[in-house]
Amino acid sequence: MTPAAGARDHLPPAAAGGRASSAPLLGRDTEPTLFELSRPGRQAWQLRTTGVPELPLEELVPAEHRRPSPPQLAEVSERDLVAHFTRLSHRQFSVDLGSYPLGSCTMKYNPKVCDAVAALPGLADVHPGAPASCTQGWLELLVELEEALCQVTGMAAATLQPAAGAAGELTGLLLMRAWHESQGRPRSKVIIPDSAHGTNPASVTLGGYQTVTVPSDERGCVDLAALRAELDDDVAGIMLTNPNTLGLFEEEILDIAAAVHEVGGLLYYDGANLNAILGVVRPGDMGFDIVHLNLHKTFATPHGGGGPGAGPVAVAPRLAPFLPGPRPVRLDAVDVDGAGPRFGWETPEHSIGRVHSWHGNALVLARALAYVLVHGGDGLRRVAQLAVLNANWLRTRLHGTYDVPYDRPCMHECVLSAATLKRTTGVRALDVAKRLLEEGFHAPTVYFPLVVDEALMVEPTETESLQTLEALADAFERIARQAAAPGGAELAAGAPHGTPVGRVDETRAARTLVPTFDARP
Amino acid sequence: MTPAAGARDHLPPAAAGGRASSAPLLGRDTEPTLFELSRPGRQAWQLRTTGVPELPLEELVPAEHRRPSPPQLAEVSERDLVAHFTRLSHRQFSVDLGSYPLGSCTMKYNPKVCDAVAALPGLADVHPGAPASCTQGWLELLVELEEALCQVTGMAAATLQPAAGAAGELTGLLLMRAWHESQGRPRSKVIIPDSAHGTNPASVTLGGYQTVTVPSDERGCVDLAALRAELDDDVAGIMLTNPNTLGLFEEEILDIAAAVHEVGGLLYYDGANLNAILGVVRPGDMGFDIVHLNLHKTFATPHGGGGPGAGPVAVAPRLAPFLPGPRPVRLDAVDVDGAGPRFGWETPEHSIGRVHSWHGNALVLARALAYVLVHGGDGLRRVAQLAVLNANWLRTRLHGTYDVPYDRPCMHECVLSAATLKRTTGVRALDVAKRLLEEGFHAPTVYFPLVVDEALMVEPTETESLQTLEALADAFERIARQAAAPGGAELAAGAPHGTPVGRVDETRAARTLVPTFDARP
Amino acid sequence: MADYTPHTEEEIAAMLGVLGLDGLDDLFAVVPAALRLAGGLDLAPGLPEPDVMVRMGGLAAANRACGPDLVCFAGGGAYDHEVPPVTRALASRSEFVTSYTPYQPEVAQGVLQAVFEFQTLLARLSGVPVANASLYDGAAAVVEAVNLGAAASGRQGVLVSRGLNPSWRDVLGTFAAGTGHELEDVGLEDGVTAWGTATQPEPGVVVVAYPNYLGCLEDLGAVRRLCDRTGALMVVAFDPVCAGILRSPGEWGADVVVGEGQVFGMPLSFGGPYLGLFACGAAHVRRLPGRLVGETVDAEGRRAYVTTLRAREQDIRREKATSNVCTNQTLMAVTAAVQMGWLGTSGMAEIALRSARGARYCRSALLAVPGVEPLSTAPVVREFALRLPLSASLVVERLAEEGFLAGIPLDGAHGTDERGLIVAVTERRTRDEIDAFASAFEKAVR
Amino acid sequence: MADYTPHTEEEIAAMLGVLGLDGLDDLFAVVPAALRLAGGLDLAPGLPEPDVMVRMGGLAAANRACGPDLVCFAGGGAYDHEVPPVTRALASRSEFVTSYTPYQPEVAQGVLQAVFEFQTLLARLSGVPVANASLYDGAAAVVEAVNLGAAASGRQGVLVSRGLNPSWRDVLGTFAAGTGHELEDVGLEDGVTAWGTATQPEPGVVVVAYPNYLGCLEDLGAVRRLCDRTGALMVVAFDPVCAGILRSPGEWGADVVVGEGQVFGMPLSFGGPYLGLFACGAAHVRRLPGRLVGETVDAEGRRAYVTTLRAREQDIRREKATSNVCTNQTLMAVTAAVQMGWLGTSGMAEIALRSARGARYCRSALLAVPGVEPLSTAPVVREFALRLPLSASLVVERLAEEGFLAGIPLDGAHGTDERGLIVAVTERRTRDEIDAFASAFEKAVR
Ligand SMILES: Cc1ncc(COP(=O)(O)O)c(C=O)c1O
Ligand SMILES: Cc1ncc(COP(=O)(O)O)c(C=O)c1O
Repeated sequence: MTPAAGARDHLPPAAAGGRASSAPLLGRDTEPTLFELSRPGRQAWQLRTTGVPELPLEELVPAEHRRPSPPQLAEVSERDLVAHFTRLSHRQFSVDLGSYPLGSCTMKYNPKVCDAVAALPGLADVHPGAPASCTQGWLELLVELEEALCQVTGMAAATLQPAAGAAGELTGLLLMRAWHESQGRPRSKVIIPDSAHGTNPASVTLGGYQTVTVPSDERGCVDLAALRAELDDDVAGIMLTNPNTLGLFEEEILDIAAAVHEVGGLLYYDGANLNAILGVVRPGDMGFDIVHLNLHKTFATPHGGGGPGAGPVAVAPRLAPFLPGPRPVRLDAVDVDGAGPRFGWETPEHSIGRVHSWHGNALVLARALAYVLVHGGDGLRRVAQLAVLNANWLRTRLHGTYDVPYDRPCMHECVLSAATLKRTTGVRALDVAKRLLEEGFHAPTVYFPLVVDEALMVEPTETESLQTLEALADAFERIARQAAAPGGAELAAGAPHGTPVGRVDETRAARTLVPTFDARP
Repeated sequence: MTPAAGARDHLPPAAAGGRASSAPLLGRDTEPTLFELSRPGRQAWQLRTTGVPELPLEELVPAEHRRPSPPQLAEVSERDLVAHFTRLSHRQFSVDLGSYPLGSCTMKYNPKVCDAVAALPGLADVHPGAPASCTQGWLELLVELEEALCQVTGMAAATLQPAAGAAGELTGLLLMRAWHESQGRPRSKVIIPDSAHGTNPASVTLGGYQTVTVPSDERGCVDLAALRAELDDDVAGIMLTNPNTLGLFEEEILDIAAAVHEVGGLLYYDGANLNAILGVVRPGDMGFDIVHLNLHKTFATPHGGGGPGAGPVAVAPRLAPFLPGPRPVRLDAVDVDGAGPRFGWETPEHSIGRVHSWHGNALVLARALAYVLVHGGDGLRRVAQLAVLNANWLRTRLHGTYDVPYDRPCMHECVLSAATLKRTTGVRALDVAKRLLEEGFHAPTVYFPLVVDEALMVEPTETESLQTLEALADAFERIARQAAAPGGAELAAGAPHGTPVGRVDETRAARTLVPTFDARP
Repeated sequence: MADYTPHTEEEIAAMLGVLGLDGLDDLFAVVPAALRLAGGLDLAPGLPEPDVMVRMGGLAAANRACGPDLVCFAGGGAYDHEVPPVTRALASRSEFVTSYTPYQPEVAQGVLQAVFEFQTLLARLSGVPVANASLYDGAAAVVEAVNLGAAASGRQGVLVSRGLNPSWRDVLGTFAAGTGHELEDVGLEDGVTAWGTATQPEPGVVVVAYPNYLGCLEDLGAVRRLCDRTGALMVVAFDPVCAGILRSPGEWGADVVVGEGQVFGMPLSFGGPYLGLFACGAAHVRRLPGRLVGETVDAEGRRAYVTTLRAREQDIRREKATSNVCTNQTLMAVTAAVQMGWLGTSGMAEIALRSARGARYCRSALLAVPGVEPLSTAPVVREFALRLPLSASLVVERLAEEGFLAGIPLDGAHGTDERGLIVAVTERRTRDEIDAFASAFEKAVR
Repeated sequence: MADYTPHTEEEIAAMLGVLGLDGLDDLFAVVPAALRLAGGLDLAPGLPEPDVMVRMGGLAAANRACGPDLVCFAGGGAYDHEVPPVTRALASRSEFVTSYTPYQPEVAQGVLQAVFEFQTLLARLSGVPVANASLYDGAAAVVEAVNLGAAASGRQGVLVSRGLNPSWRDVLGTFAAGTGHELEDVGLEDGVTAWGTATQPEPGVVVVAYPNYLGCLEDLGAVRRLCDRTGALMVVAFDPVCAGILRSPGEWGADVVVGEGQVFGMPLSFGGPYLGLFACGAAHVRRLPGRLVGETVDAEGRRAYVTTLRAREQDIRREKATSNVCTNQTLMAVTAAVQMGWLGTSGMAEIALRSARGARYCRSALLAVPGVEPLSTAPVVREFALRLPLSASLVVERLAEEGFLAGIPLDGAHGTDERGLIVAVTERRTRDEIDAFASAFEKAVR
């Protein structure tokens, strides 16, 4: 029963049953799994009375297809089910509990009104395969969102199908491929900066391209000369974020765009950092041809512990005919009195095909539209302004306590480094992160971007107040101070204390893989 | 800012602002108040755009009635509001987190389906003053619930207006008074056993009666001889629970009823313990004339941290004309084809008047009806059976470790005593309660009923599993064992550790009263 | 049959074995055999949850809920104010919903702190320094205020303005049968209380509503002087929304302030659960009914909250308690704390102001309808009274068919007959809605 | 304009002061002036939340949601199974909803343990020992399965049964443009795949659905033999509900099992967010796409969970990662864990059995309609295919007017023309609904 010899497992033997409580509010006890709570014969489900004739299974499924016995899942009461998952929720940090300055992830407040929108039965209970006559509201919603996203990005048309940023990237690369093929040749290389997010090179591979990495210059931006050196007519395009993953605006973006376009390449915009520039500057105006957006970042749709997201892809006019289909579209008014459906589906002429089972993560898209409608153009611009203000305030405040590798005005996030701290005290970026957990904040992103040693990537977002920033900065400073004090390294290495579990042994997890309850040794 | 000199207040100075986090998941840090999070000028509210002409305040309210400046509440962002109350929720035990064996309170699982019922817009958004033609569904619901409650209690008619048990008690006493007045004389005394809940004597006073207390006999039941000694024609009635607050069934109930009725008194049934006998035996059949029910106990409507409840009062036929009005009633079919309203309001002939602003805690009533419909008669009976089974199992298991003052089969709860434990170890019932909190269980009710020294009143309810009972019993036993070990008394006196705050200084709260944030010294 | 018990048949058998019993019925051996229900309860068999949802959904569908299909102009103690998704989300956190009264403060700081904040917010709004943790509803709060006032003054006489919500007045009368308070109704003139008509020379308590049931603003200065003169306690049933722009009862000199808190985040709910508001001067804190949360410290000196002055409560003093309230409406107090936090200083003023604007606009529009007359000329805020050319109930029925809940008909107690109607306008009513209402009104009174 | 920023004007001024800036625009001094949007975005001005609710409510009202007014007989990859209030309540806990990917396991045990439980449940259901933490949807899971299979077999050839959901097949084709996989569709005969017609001699992967898009049960034994013969990996797109009564893909010998998990507690949601299910044999764990949660211990030896084998992921191996998936559908995996916990062993079998009964009853009733013919004689579970006497789309439109969502029209790919329809029946459909549907159907095909 214990995960391994020597390991101390706090569960008393009775945990295999319906133990009510693993010390809720205490946070220092283990929660049994559903499987340990299970007792044969217990039941939570209740199903509708249908009156349908109750044929036996044997008459319904031929013997060779029948399962010998029902799948053994877990058998718990509704009461224990509720207690179990409620207790699990108490072992989970979230935006709703406190500041979550996870760089590159834009963990802003997720407005509750968007939850209410997503719960509307008129949206939530619609079958995706229903005829368009039954889904006019949804079609209008999608068209309206597409138009808003095109406006925000400065593009001509968009697909809402991709379910997350990485899906958007791959979709964008396939659009790139389709475009070049239509021009006669697919080309073979895609350029990405060394600071890029890991999904970019992974998507490049899946798009059938080779990744060519260009270095950042000493200011943290794309080294234009190095880029030019890589450009030739085998380059399909370049993938960039702007601001980049160092939180810095690529000031030479127009030169970059010109250079890439000159060799016939396309510019792909990774929209993960769009929050920084909403309503201030648009990817389309910078020269990008393809843009994905992370609605779960910029448009505040909740992350759900790792998803769902939504990664629409917007494109310049020349790429629109290649977009995935079917797409929701406004229909030309068929009859003058407005009767008949006003929205329908259309597959673009040279569509690369579907990239989702249905129409994308629709309820996420509905939330995003609600967010756009609440803000309007001005509100979105203010989002960017205050996100950037917050990041710069924090950078200025922490400058001196931590290294600031690229010490100039940043956009929505700033990348710090614990390199000096590590050299002088032995306390690493990871330790700083764990100490922050003890302080009641979520940790920033660590060890990314790869180009910064001991990186701590802090993105406060616009929904955090000055007082929160002050408390966060205080915590950062306290951590550095205590690291330097006697015993500081041990203190940090032992962190976090007080969290539901202490520092987790990641190496062991990978070495002795236990991917399911049944795989426990 | 600190509550008092010498007190250690963990809030750093920045807490006065929008500090994001008081160490969520850690549970050992203080959460600032809304007022400390407040910053002038912050705003969470958003209101509908109406287009109504925007007259200035001065034109709307005469000067002498105008507030000189808006009421100073708190000014927080929606984000901080959410984080604040979410963190507060993490500082709160609940049924959904674990076992809550609080005697006399019936903290059973509150089915989520009832939440869904209460959220139906067709129930939640109905104005209580709308004409009956607009509220036929509600009227039918109330009538159906009333009928079910009459069936469960064995009574003839009921009022659903009382908002809680105590309100039901007072309503019942006023019915008693009205009845006796209709018989010529109100009488002056009401008898209650010494084990009764405090609301009973308090209600008696408010009903304009004097309380006469009768003692329990050595078996924990009403001392019939002592009762008879008190009975005369000035006794308006008796208030009883059965099972009583010791969890014991008053076996002589028929004799008690006969004796009280003989002097012209009425029998009032305090329904707080009805969970024990659902579908097994009915107050009406025992001879009771007036019965209140605690729907927030027996019928699983959630307690909400102390309310809302619902305390309907059901009565024997002769008392029906006195019930509060207006009452929801079935209308005699006006026209044969079923058109027109089928339900309406009616005020009983000798009604004592309203006891609620409207019709009672309607959404609580709706939840209760849903609970009744799910269970049906058989399901309710099973509830009682298993509640009693659980309590007896626990009593049997803990017998020996704790005193069981009345050691015979109990009903839905059992009253233990820490008297011996206290004598031998110095550890009191209160300490046992606090130690249980450390173990991750809610404490039982302590020091009630008053007739038991160092009482620990344990009501597991039927929704707890055998495994939960085992874990709870283990904890009880561990606590007793550790109390007896060296240092046991100190350990217990220091409990609870690990909870959001340690043992709370109740004396100080009463001595230096700080009833609002503004009253802080 | 369905239930939520976890017991398997084997477990039941094992547990019975431990008890030495043969079957579940044996658990009830102590119950006289004659009493035991042989045939079980005469209730329909249990239904699975989805069937129950269908049934309850059917009942819900048989109502006409306020919303776009029945635009709400009704008040009378229940108002259609904004309930934002954020309030719903926070107030429905299951830790708040499924906990009991905070008997163990160490694991109940969530509810306790929320209630402490509620008390503070209510004290600030009402203008008196102490507020309790809630009572059942507005009516219950008035009853308790009168009980407190009578105890404090040592007198049984109570002057009650006819401007008090008539349902609350009814409840007051019901409970006076037990307490023996002598209630004297003081009538209205042109919409406000004619205190001069009162006959009790030495009342113990004076109860007035602000604004009153007709929406009119009473002269609280006069009430204060009356109380000063007679030694009575001044009880003000205030409207907590209008309080956003009105002088607070505390400033007017109220001893006890009561009201209905439904307006702070609770849906109309067919009348409940609502929230009885109760606040008073520091002098009366030991007579305060119901629960009170106070700040204190824990064993380590950290700030903590706990229910306090428990000596007042019935579980301590039993028949001598200041009230019999035990279970109250805590979840509603938490809801109100969230909602007041959402509104904040500016929002509280804003909903009052917007409601007043809407009421002014609507009143003018309705008074332009031929045959409709004002019931008083006294200033109003968000509710106002009209005299119609025909039965108010009939007009309400007619307008319901047109998609409007037109208001609450008055009974005869307020200087009108069955043609009196009170109409409420909240910040949620749009100009278009009011315009449409006015034109439907015009047709309905023809 | 509305937003959720807390900044007061004074705070903004103070913060700008710290930065030595004059205004918010100065924050963007690095942006070339020519690029800066002068006029702002051309979007409608922001609306307060309640206005937005009205607008979104209007859009919602312009849809026809499944429910009593549009009884759902449509499937095709999205099914109307029971979603109980308890699943909704737990899956909407804000700790699950508003957290990020569990990068800091010490404060993410809630999500991690729930996903670990999900992985276990899915492994038990699918019959193979490893499952990942979710993919986007059924289509994405098939794509990843083919990627894994091609990598494992070292071959690009893929045989795809025509019984695979055509949308998923379309997505597979889209992504094959990048990966270069050679997809060969293998047609159906009497509703099941005619593997004998395949032409690729050495496919790397074989993809089959169980039951397939027409609802028919494929002979997975034959597929296993085909794979054994050719060395291809066997990918089964299973239906996780039907799996409650069908032999698991793992028992049939599948190497990779994929599917759509929407059926476990997710509303129809107009197609998303849904849940891509992915499970496989232990041999393939280091090629597993997406995240995987594993059990481990913390520094004190207590049981703990963490995302593991991260070396596969794109944030470590970048272009060499086994997939590009980062954000997945974790909340849906948590939802599915709750729902599978609610169903448990008996419930999982029960919904499959009840669906199969409903489908059998409905199929008989529809086949009794003159002109309606079965599309195949192969055994089915909860979905079945018909050939109608007229266009299926037309029939669907007609029946929508009668209050039924009749099914999903087939395109030409499944051995039918535009007159093919697939009809799904879940455990939620009552006999009365089916009877009413059948009689409406009879009229609609006339
Ligand atoms: C810079 C960047 N690009 C791309 C992505 C991938 O987006 P997603 O996780 O939605 O697939 C992320 C998200 O982590 C990111 O931060
Ligand atoms: C035995 C008994 N009677 C009466 C009551 C009073 O009920 P309520 O709290 O609903 O007013 C209670 C509740 O605590 C009780 O336990």
